[in-house]
Amino acid sequence: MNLSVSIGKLTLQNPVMVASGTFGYGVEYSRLLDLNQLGAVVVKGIRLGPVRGNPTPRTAEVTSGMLNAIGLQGPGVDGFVEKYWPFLKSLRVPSIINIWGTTVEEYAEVARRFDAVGGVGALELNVSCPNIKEGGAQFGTDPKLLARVVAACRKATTLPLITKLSPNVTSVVPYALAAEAEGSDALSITNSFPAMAIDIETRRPKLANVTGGLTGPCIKPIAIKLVWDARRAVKIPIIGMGGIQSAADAIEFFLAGANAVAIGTANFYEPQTALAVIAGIQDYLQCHNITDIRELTGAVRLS
Amino acid sequence: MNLSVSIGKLTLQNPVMVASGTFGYGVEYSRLLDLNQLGAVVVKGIRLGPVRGNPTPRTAEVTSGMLNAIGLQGPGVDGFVEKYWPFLKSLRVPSIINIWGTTVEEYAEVARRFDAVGGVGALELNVSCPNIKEGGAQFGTDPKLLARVVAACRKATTLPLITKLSPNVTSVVPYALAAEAEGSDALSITNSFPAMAIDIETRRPKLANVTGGLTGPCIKPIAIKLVWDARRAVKIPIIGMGGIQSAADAIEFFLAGANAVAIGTANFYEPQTALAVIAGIQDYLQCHNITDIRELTGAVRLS
Amino acid sequence: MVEQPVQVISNERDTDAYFRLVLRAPEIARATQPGQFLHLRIPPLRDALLRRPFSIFQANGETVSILYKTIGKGTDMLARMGAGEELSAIGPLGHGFTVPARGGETPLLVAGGYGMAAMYLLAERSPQKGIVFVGGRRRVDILCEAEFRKLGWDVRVATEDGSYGEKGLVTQPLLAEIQNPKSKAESARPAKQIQNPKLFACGPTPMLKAVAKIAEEHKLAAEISMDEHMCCGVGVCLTCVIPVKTASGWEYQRTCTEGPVFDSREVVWEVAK
Amino acid sequence: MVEQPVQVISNERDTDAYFRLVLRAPEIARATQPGQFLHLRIPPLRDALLRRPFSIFQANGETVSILYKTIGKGTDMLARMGAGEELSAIGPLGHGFTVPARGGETPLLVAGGYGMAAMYLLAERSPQKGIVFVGGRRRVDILCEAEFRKLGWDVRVATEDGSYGEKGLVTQPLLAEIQNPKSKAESARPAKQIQNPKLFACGPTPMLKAVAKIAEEHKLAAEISMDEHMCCGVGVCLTCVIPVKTASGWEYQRTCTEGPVFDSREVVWEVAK
Ligand SMILES: Cc1cc2nc3c(=O)[nH]c(=O)nc-3n(C[C@H](O)[C@H](O)[C@H](O)COP(=O)(O)OP(=O)(O)OC[C@H]3O[C@@H](n4cnc5c(N)ncnc54)[C@H](O)[C@@H]3O)c2cc1C
Ligand SMILES: Cc1cc2nc3c(=O)[nH]c(=O)nc-3n(C[C@H](O)[C@H](O)[C@H](O)COP(=O)(O)OP(=O)(O)OC[C@H]3O[C@@H](n4cnc5c(N)ncnc54)[C@H](O)[C@@H]3O)c2cc1C
Ligand SMILES: Cc1cc2nc3c(=O)[nH]c(=O)nc-3n(C[C@H](O)[C@H](O)[C@H](O)COP(=O)(O)O)c2cc1C
Ligand SMILES: Cc1cc2nc3c(=O)[nH]c(=O)nc-3n(C[C@H](O)[C@H](O)[C@H](O)COP(=O)(O)O)c2cc1C
Ligand code: FES
Ligand code: FES
Repeated sequence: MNLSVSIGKLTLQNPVMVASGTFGYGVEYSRLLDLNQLGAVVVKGIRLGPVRGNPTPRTAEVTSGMLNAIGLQGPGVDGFVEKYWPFLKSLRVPSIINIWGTTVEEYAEVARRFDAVGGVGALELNVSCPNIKEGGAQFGTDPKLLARVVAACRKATTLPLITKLSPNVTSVVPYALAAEAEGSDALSITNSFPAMAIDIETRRPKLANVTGGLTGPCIKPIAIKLVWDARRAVKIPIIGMGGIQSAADAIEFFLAGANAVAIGTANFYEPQTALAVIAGIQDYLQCHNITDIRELTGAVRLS
Repeated sequence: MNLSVSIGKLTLQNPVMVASGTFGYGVEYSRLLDLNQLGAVVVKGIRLGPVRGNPTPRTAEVTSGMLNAIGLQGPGVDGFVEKYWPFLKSLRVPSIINIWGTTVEEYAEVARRFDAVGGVGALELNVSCPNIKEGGAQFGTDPKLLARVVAACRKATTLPLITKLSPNVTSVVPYALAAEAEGSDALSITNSFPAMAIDIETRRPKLANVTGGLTGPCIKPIAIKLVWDARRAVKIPIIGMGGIQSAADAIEFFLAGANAVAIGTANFYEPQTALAVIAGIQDYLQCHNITDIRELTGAVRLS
Repeated sequence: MVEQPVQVISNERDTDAYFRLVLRAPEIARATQPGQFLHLRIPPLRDALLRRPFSIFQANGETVSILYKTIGKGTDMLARMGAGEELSAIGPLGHGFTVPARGGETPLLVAGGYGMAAMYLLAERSPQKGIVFVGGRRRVDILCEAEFRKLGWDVRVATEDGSYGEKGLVTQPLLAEIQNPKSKAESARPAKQIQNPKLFACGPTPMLKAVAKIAEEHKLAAEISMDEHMCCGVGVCLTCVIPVKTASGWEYQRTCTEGPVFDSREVVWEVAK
Repeated sequence: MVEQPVQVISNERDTDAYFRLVLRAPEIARATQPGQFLHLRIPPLRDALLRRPFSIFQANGETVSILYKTIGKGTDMLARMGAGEELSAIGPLGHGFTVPARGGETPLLVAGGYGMAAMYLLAERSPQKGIVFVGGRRRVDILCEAEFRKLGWDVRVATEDGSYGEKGLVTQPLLAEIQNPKSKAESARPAKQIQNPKLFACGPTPMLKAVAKIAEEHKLAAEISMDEHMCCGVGVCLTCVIPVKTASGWEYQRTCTEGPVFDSREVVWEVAK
């Protein structure tokens, strides 16, 4: 049974990753599960310098999901390389670095810096974080700006590039096409949805940042549709995510058109989810006499 | 305690309606609850002629919500007036007619016809149904087209006009502004979200229409954000909806900026929801010493 | 039709994956007609919001019962509920079977799997006794045979794997009976001579389609209960529609209100799934 | 730190809205240090996905227990769970209290409401006995006083409504004791002479802030356990941060990993909520 999939020149032993921002820098979960069984570890978003992040409360529970407005707290490139890279480098599975900036130049510069680090599996361009004032989502909701970010990063690195698209658009297709045209090796679909919750007793927003990003099982049907839309538009691999908590959820993403998947919010409540999803995918393939996971991609039946 | 609110020249005894497409033509639920206690009844979308609708399956259950692709099955203006209007006219609470068309002219014509019917409470322009090929959402995802539809209907009728916005846009603000500028008396926010689900055993989409609209508690945080965004842009009343199943949910919409609310999907699983929400709002106002529901609109605390 | 909280009186396994749930629901019990259904909300599901429809199997005084098969999260959760727990029920819903009149047509009931549940009240309330043809995949899919016999009905069983009764589809013994009354009677006592038969069917759509075809070919009336996916159960959402003939062609009609029981000749089978 | 299914051994009401839940969790029990916490998944919540953090109240052999207050959907659901039911637990988590050394500082424990839960193991394992100052709104908010007395600790109670112990905030008797040892001892037996006191506190943030201020003014060390909203509980999501001093200013640090126990002097109270 073949479970391995490729993202540009990067080959993954299996198609199940953990999503940026939901798995820290890997080390935190290493006592609860064997990271070397994952397809890849995607780390929390990093920009050039350190970022303090938003005031608290930063997350809130909502029906079948959660809101977050962390504000991309992080150590910056140097801090990351110093504190977290030695551990990540020691893993047998690739690490994918989620990067962002407030200007096209900053994105390119971060990409360049990680190109030089050596051993990085791929870069994931976060052009879709709804929780920061500058940068993030603004690049993900204007196809021209998106094209410029991808083009600049493409020039700055030979690492595989993954563009993480925003769900907050009328159609994901122009964005998927722009990323593909500018040399992105793959797409990640999707990031969190702009959303809000209010405590009716205090009358305050449940997040200090007022609004935040919605993730978890509640968004899965929207994410599946986005993957399905993008799949018919582009040829490059798609990493599907949004509410996956079981192998069945992951398989739904494959059928819609994903080549790989990432587990996000579910890590918080069931840290073993990614491993359970890998095992469950194997069972499903076996039960259905499928020898290669790649046969599932886009295999939804329409007639 | 004042619960009454106004939508243009229409006054509602209380701010709790039932959403279009989730309450049929009123008569169906009349054996289960006293419709005269509602703020208003909003009927299923109607175009000029009869509409057969989509093949089945038309709905599917998803986590904390559902998908639908009914395809606006309906009797057309004449069929509606003949079969359902006598009952609706006999109610003491206003009926709001949800209308649509495949051209600007058809929207205007339907509006004109209902102007002539006599006794209609208001018209709600559905420019946001994701489940039909022509018409519906295309008018709701292009601010210029939206402006034309609203302007044409404004000319065609003196009835209060409510524009029901699509959630499937990067920012709801230009749409809210366009509707207000062209004379819409109020906004309904929000309709269902384009989404999809696949049965992993049959590999078929769970809806015959492949994609459909996501509704129910799962979308509430996105809907709250849309209301909050629109509230800061326009002065006209907003009817908030999306996943309301309790008075607490409704109050969250008021705090975010709604002047009234509508119960949708919850009718299907708890037909008494609207009445429970009205009672719960009264309790809340009493507990918090608020004498007028209008004080709640937009009263989220930000400092 | 009412919506009300109802208490579980008992909930017991019948065979294999089938359970019988008895609920205290006096108002619903009183109003129930054969072929009508209940729409149940199963509160512990929480993130699965919608109600589930079930034929009313029996209705006696204060109670109604359903006979259900566990096939997914709702029915699995239902099977875990115990006496005293509460559900919310809407019912009785839908347009049921026409109860045969004394001395009129002889009812031939055809049921597949849990389709038997929709048939019991019809058999119980029909002054005219007849034959029940019951089919299923395996022996465990043949439900409440004894109860129908107790009502004095002739029961003919077919299983696809031949583990019980005749091997094959339930429509085989039905067809045999229609073509040649008595010929395949598996029961020991002689079958009544079938006078002017009328078919009543409930089961999976392919079975209903086959019954409709037999009815058409033999110019018999057939009332069939359609098992369509439902959402509201009361006619407002337009989920549960099937194509029904009209003067000018066909239109979608609601299984939950115009049905679930339709005259088989009204259904446009080429369009129906 | 492990993640594992844990069985409910007992779950009983303590006072009013407070319950004690005993779980079978040998590995967690063995590893627990005072001030650490459990992160519990409550499966029947279903549409409320996230785990809930609770201080480990007691840890004995095979079992750990928590002392919790029902304040919302998770704790309400927890209160309905019975012996034999399963939860999923991650623990022990976080950086706990420094257990006082024999002959060293005298521990003064300050707890508000369920803050008492975080204190028991500290008192139990501290070779040096001291005083527990416990506060709450009403008498029912004063928890496990007897258990602390049984450990040989002096317990001083304050309630805001004066229904039990001293009327007022818990920091009043604390302050009085620090300023003038013995003066306000409500207990009959004479209070020990306080040598070189060190504060340990757990409770609502305003209380911790007041304790930190007292510590600062009296140049005492204070370890405080912060009650921050949490999500992952293991350091990956960055939900639970508080502002902590650094060489060049301050940064957000994680309550679930760098805390929940911090040195009160490290916290930037002007920024903390
Ligand atoms: C009028 C009517 C009467 C019914 N009477 C009975 C009865 O007496 N006894 C009984 O056991 N069942 C009856 N059913 C079917 C019953 O409603 C479903 O089995 C139930 O809703 C399944 O719920 P679930 O949550 O367990 O399944 P889900 O988890 O919702 O679904 C599990 C799987 O079953 C499929 N499924 C769901 N509903 C149906 C359906 N109606 N038909 C076929 N496949 C379905 C789903 O697509 C999915 O693949 C009746 C249905 C109708 C419309
Ligand atoms: C390290 C740590 C240790 C804890 N130890 C204990 C303990 O020993 N005993 C105990 O009873 N509780 C303890 N708590 C608090 C406990 O985690 C919350 O009470 C619980 O998560 C509430 O869950 P719920 O689903 O009942 O409330 P929800 O329904 O989620 O929320 C109900 C209301 O309570 C508020 N709320 C939720 N969590 C908190 C919180 N942590 N602090 C203040 N308000 C909150 C919400 O904003 C909301 O208004 C601890 C918290 C932390 C961070
Ligand atoms: C707390 C939190 C932090 C996140 N941080 C990032 C981030 O730094 N960069 C990024 O691209 N996505 C980030 N995401 C988005 C996730 O990677 C993922 O796209 C999203 O959560 C959808 O998947 P899920 O529903 O499985 O969680 C974050 C999500 C959460 C919940
Ligand atoms: C089955 C179904 C049919 C609907 N039909 C219509 C319609 O005809 N016209 C319309 O404007 N909205 C329609 N809607 C959208 C609802 O009116 C409402 O905007 C949406 O369901 C969000 O609210 P909810 O989450 O409370 O259901 C429909 C929704 C559902 C679930
Ligand atoms: S199930 Fe809603 S109309 Fe029949
Ligand atoms: S709760 Fe996630 S980092 Fe602390």
